[in-house]
Amino acid sequence: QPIPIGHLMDNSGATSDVGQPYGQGVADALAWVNSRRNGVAGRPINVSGFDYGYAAPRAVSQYQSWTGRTRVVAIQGWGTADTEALVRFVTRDRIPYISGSYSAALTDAAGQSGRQGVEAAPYNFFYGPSYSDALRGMLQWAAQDWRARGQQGRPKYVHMGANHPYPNSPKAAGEALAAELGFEVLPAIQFALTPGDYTAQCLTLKNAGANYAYLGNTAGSNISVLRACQTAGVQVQFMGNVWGMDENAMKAAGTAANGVVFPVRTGAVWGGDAPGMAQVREISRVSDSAGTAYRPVHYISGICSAMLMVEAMETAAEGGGQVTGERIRDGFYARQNWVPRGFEGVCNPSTYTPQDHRGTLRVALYRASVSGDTTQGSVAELMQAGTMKIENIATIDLERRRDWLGW
Amino acid sequence: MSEETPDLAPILAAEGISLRFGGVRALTDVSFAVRRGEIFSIIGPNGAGKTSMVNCISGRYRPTQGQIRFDGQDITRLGPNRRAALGIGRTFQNLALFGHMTVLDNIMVGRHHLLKSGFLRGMLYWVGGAQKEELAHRREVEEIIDFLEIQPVRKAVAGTLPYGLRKRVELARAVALKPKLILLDEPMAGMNLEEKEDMARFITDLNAEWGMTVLMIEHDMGVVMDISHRVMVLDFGRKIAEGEPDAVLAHPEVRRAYLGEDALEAEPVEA
Amino acid sequence: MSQALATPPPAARPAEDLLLEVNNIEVVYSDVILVLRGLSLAVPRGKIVALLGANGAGKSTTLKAISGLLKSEDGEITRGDIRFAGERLNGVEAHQIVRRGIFQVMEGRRIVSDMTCLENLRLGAFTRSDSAEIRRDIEMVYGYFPRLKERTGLAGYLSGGEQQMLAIGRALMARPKLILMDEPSMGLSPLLVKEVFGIIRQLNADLGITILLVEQNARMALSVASHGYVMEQGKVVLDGSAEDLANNEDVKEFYLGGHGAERKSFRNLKSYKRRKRWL
Amino acid sequence: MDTSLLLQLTLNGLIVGMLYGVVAMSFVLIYKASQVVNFAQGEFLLVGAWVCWWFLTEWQLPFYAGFAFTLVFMMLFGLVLQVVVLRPLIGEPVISVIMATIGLGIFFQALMKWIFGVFAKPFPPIFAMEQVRVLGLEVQTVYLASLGVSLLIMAGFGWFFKASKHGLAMRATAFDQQVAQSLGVSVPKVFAMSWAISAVVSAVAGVVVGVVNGVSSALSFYGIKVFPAVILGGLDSILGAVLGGVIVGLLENWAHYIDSQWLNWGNMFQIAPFYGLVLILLIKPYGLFGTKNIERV
Amino acid sequence: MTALTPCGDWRASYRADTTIFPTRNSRIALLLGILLLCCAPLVFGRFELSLLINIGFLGIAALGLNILVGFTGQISIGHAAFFGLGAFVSAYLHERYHVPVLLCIPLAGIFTAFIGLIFGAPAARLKGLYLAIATLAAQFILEDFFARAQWFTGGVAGRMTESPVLFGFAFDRDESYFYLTLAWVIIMFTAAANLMRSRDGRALVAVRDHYLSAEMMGINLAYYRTLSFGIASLYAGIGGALYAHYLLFASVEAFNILFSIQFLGMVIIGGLGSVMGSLMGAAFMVMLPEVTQMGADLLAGSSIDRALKLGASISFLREMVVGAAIILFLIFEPDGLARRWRLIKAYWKLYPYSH
Ligand SMILES: Nc1ncnc2c1ncn2[C@@H]1O[C@H](COP(=O)(O)OP(=O)(O)OP(=O)(O)O)[C@@H](O)[C@H]1O
Ligand SMILES: Nc1ncnc2c1ncn2[C@@H]1O[C@H](COP(=O)(O)OP(=O)(O)OP(=O)(O)O)[C@@H](O)[C@H]1O
Ligand SMILES: [Mg+2]
Ligand SMILES: [Mg+2]
Repeated sequence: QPIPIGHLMDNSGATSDVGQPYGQGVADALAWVNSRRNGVAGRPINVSGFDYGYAAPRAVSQYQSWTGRTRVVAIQGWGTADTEALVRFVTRDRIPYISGSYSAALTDAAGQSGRQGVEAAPYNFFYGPSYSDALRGMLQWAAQDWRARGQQGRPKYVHMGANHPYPNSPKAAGEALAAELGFEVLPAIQFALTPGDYTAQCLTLKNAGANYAYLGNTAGSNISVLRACQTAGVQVQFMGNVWGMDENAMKAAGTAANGVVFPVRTGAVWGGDAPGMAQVREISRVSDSAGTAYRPVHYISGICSAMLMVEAMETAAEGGGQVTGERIRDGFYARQNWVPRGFEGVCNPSTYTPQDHRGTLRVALYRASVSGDTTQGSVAELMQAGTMKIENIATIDLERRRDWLGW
Repeated sequence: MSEETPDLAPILAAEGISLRFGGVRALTDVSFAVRRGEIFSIIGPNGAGKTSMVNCISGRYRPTQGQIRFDGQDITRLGPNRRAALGIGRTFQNLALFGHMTVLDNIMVGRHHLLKSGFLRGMLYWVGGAQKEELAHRREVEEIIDFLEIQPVRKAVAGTLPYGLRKRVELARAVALKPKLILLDEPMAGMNLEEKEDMARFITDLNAEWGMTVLMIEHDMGVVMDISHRVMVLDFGRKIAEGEPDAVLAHPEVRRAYLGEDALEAEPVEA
Repeated sequence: MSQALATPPPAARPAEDLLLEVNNIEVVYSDVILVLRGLSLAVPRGKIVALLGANGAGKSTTLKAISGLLKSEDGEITRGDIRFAGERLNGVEAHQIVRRGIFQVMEGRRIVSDMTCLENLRLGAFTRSDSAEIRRDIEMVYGYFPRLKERTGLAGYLSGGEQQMLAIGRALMARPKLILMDEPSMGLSPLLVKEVFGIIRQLNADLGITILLVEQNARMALSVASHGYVMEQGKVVLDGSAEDLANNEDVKEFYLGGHGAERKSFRNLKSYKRRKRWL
Repeated sequence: MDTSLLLQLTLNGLIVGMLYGVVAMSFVLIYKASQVVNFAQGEFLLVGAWVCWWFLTEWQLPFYAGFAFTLVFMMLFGLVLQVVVLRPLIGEPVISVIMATIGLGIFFQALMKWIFGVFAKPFPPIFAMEQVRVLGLEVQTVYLASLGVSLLIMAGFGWFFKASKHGLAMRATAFDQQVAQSLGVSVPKVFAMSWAISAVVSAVAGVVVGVVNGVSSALSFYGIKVFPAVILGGLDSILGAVLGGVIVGLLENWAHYIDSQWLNWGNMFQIAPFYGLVLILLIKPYGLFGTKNIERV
Repeated sequence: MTALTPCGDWRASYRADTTIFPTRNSRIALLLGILLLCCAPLVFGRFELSLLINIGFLGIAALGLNILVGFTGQISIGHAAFFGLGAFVSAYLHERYHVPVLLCIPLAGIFTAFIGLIFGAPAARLKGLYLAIATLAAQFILEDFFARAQWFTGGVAGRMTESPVLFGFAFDRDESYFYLTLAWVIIMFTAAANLMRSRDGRALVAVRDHYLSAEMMGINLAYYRTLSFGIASLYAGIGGALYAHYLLFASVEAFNILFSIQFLGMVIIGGLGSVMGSLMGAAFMVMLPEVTQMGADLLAGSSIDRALKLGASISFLREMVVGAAIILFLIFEPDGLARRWRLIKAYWKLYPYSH
């Protein structure tokens, strides 16, 4: 009989710009597992998807309906607010929850960090560096960059984003490290998660003379800021969140996106030729039989996090075992430097332990480069033509510092 | 014309009332008094300020100048709802019923200031006495309904009634206030003769049997002459005459401004 | 009202140039409330016809049925038809009916209170586009009712009678072929009542406008009308020439009352006349 | 105090505020014709912007042609809406119609996302000079163009309601549909006209915003912004709508200034207009220019 | 005259004439209905129960809004904020002062009512749509406050809440929570029905129908306008508290303008000025997305889905259906479900003579 799995997506809410490709990646991967790998241990996965529109309360009530009705054994989740709200529930119900939120608070599996407001989250997993760690990586790069450019004085750092759990998640960690690295930390600047006119924010940004700005929102609203700041003539090095920049966003922002630095979680992007890309392309055909679609980075990350869950389930089912939440969780601990089978070169190696759910501390930084008009032509064509490029500029391996756990 | 001499102490006294709206002088220095127990009529050409006067008394307008005393108390600055509680009820020239309520509820609203239970007791209803009170007042309201002969439409929604009946419901609502003074703004408008006769009868009964003092605005001279004890005439916001109906209607100024020279319907009749 | 004088069948009437014919209509409100039960009447071209009846008899409903305004009150003509100059009006939209030349002065004045008098008058002429003529007609209305010219504020602040004048004036602005007047004298001072009836007569005589007049002031109405109908409970129970009606005993008793010395005083009524007749 | 920033923010507020004013005007138009508060105003913007975007990028039309087509399309759009949704509701209580506009809003929001996706899409460049310098602030040329357009629209509306016969008919319809009918006014036609004009005007605003920020479903937020604007000005005043829009623009930017200089609370930008709205209503219950209800019995 | 009371229905006393349910049959039907509902947990699964619970607390809040909009004629577009306030107050009282949850619920209602009065007092001066937009402002201002007041609401991250416990028995399952909600629904709806047939309820309606004449009938306008805000908030608060302790999580995100609009939708769809209509409206609004979701689930993966390449867009389709359903409903049933219900009843009563 099928194994019930829940899948929370944001296809229509504030973060649907990136939620859609990610969710598509997850859904395609799971469908592909059913059709190509005959499910998990011969049992098909029964995915019950739900678009919760990025509203945490709707996610919670959907969760309750899943546990009550469908009795799911694991959940593919999405946003920070909802994931954090559900931590207690999934812990109580022993349901592994693989989120699209990389909030560092979710990594403290055993609750040993002792930080206020951080609870043990033994059933929460995600694929990739946490928001805080990614920002730490970027700040380290920024400090080098400042020196490399031969600038004088202390660089000024500013955190930008909505007042929302997701952009807020790495705020304190980032500002603390920035201060530690010798940045002058300016008061944060708020802008909503939705696109809009952020000229006022850019004017303040310009006026404050910031040098490095972190964009904590998702791509849709970041674009607005980039464009407004371009008009206002702001000279700032923008650093995007993992969800803050991608190929679609580059096309939408045009030259305003030129130079933005952002972390990428996978070893390869669409069009790359890593060994695992063949399977990725195969998965992509699930929802695009023509094989012409361009898949942004989030799609591939979605595949990786779905595959981690699938392999953990397979581990749970090994030897005729029951596929229960608890056993799936243990499946996550079964491997070191874990790359899902057949996705070599795509999914970065991850390691989870019962104390520490920081799967990886490696932050690969890319820079967006846009050299011309992006309004005509598709993303694929623009990437092909080289009008848009993303280039790796640095790969930073962070220390696994205990005091950074859960923060 | 009336043998039954009304109590002479005025129940309502207006002194030097002036009312202005921007440039429009609706009332200029009008003084008059209504004696307890009489039927007092205000007549005058359209736009003379009759309704404005009634509005001043019931609190809709606040006079720019002057003082209004009711039952010996100065009410010039009192809110309209307080005046209702003191015992001033009224009807309106352009009907102002609660259109979506039943006739019964409309009339029960008239009892508002006599009922005591607030929303909490209302919500509890059975405990706290709201029910008892409702039923007691319902009994009295039914008397009014009987008196005005609107039993058949008790449960009808007020907004769908024909004009004449609505006027009657409005009267019932005003009566339900148990007012000492009832202000009627053109109660006969839109009625045919026999309906007017009935309405006149209601008014005289209210006055004589229910003991209400009546202040009435009316354009039907027959009615005014027959049933009112005294009449005041307004023209362009000023009082031009006051007194017994016969005398007032004979006043040349009144004939000129209001009745027209060949005042047909104003002919006096033998009592 | 006694049923003794039943309506003669429409066919029996002398052939006349009928501008408006209402044939045996039945009107229902909200799908359930039957108000007109087979009402017929006819208005000859160029004449004034009075329609009398007690409260709730269905006079206003009749007018609204003719002018098409019934629909907006959830009313419906379920049987019979209405013809204007030979054309069927059933189902025609109210605004189209106005364009064909029927204008209703609605009960309760219904002026647009957040506009000035002038704007109200101009609205009356909405279906016309001869601006010079319109301007002349505005002056004509001001001539009839000089008070309206003085009142420059919003019409909603006018006194009841002034609003009534405005409502009548607005009808004049439309220059219709047929005016349906619903109680034009309501709330007017005796002097003005006379004046309004003078105007009605004048409109009819000078401009040839046909008028269907609903009026409680039966004496006045019959004095200007050439023909009258009396309704009761949604039916015509009596009709005839204005003089005939004026001399009819029932009509006298219920609508006209006595004259001069014959008139009974309102004070001396010792019993209520009407007994739940509207049931 | 940082006066140059304050000046720049003020200017920015003025410019954005004019745009709010345009949307507010199209909102007031519908209100004046039917007393309906149009909750789908933001979606009108959205539809207009997407359609224009479609003409420009998919059909590769030059801007002026594409823009003209958009306006024509929006007019038809307004008419169709009127026939399909509003006409059957004639005679129903206003609140039902308001609810229907909410339904419309939900519907078009989703439809646009479905057709055009959730991602913001940029307009191709339109003006040779994309921005000009005004008093030390770089201003998008479109904004300046829209300023001129909105002044024109405002004057047009002002004349329309005061002097034209159809303007009077609209006001009469809003006052009482039955009365309007009795005067020969075709209520459906009045509604059709007001919805069509309103759709066209909001499309202008939609295109302007789209050119500046790119088109995305978030544009419909202008539909909410418009509430403080129209209420500040008074629901039934065209001039008030524009002024209200400008006030909202200024309030936003000044609030942002205060916030960025001293408070650092964040979000003042969005919330300040609503505080302003409440304050003004406490002092003037009919907004700055709204007409009082007539309270006569 | 046509007051549609069945014939043979003679009321011997005024008391009998003022009952909420006018005929014996309707009273029996009501009792039966409640009894049936009491059996619901035996028949229904958790999912169906959770829908019923949702209908319950949303219905209570919608009734409050109906008292404000339908009875007093004051449009409010900020009801969700008060609903949220109730949720947070209840959660806060329990967590901070360890008040038993069962007590927190009415306390939250009272506190919310109090805040409602404070908001309502200046609102008494405003008329019609000006008031509506002022409540819209209240919605945004309260939302902003919720997002800021970390100590009270948990800020943007939201706040966990606890299940009610009575003598060691926890209402933490749908079955038990269902009874709790049902009890509150009965209490609150009875109270509203009582209110409407007594003095202050009539005064509220009078204010709606004709506030000028109401004032001259002795009704204190400001008092009743404010009061109706208070009562509406009371209902919202209790509904919100029930919501919070059912979902076990309350976050500012839920209480947004869209939710407020949904409440308005419930009231209008149920029938303005109808007590039972509020419950029907809530049921409609709860069921609508479920039904469309079911439709979407059926579609998903089907040939239609593949042919149209719906995929992720199904959720947009679902929202479009919601929007369209509201519009269609207004067009074809403008007076709300309550009226349709009455008509159906009347039809059966008069059957087979339906005219
Ligand atoms: N909108 C409506 N819905 C239901 N019933 C109505 C409606 N309008 C009128 N009625 C009913 O129709 C009947 C006739 O009303 P109508 O207004 O035509 O009478 P009328 O002869 O004009 O009376 P009046 O002299 O009082 O104006 C009345 O019994 C009234 O209750
Ligand atoms: N609120 C107001 N604002 C401006 N003018 C007003 C207001 N109320 C009344 N008026 C004016 O005051 C004058 C007197 O009006 P009022 O209603 O008192 O007349 P009336 O004597 O009742 O006339 P009618 O017999 O026609 O009802 C009118 O000219 C009217 O236009
Ligand atoms: Mg008057
Ligand atoms: Mg009538």
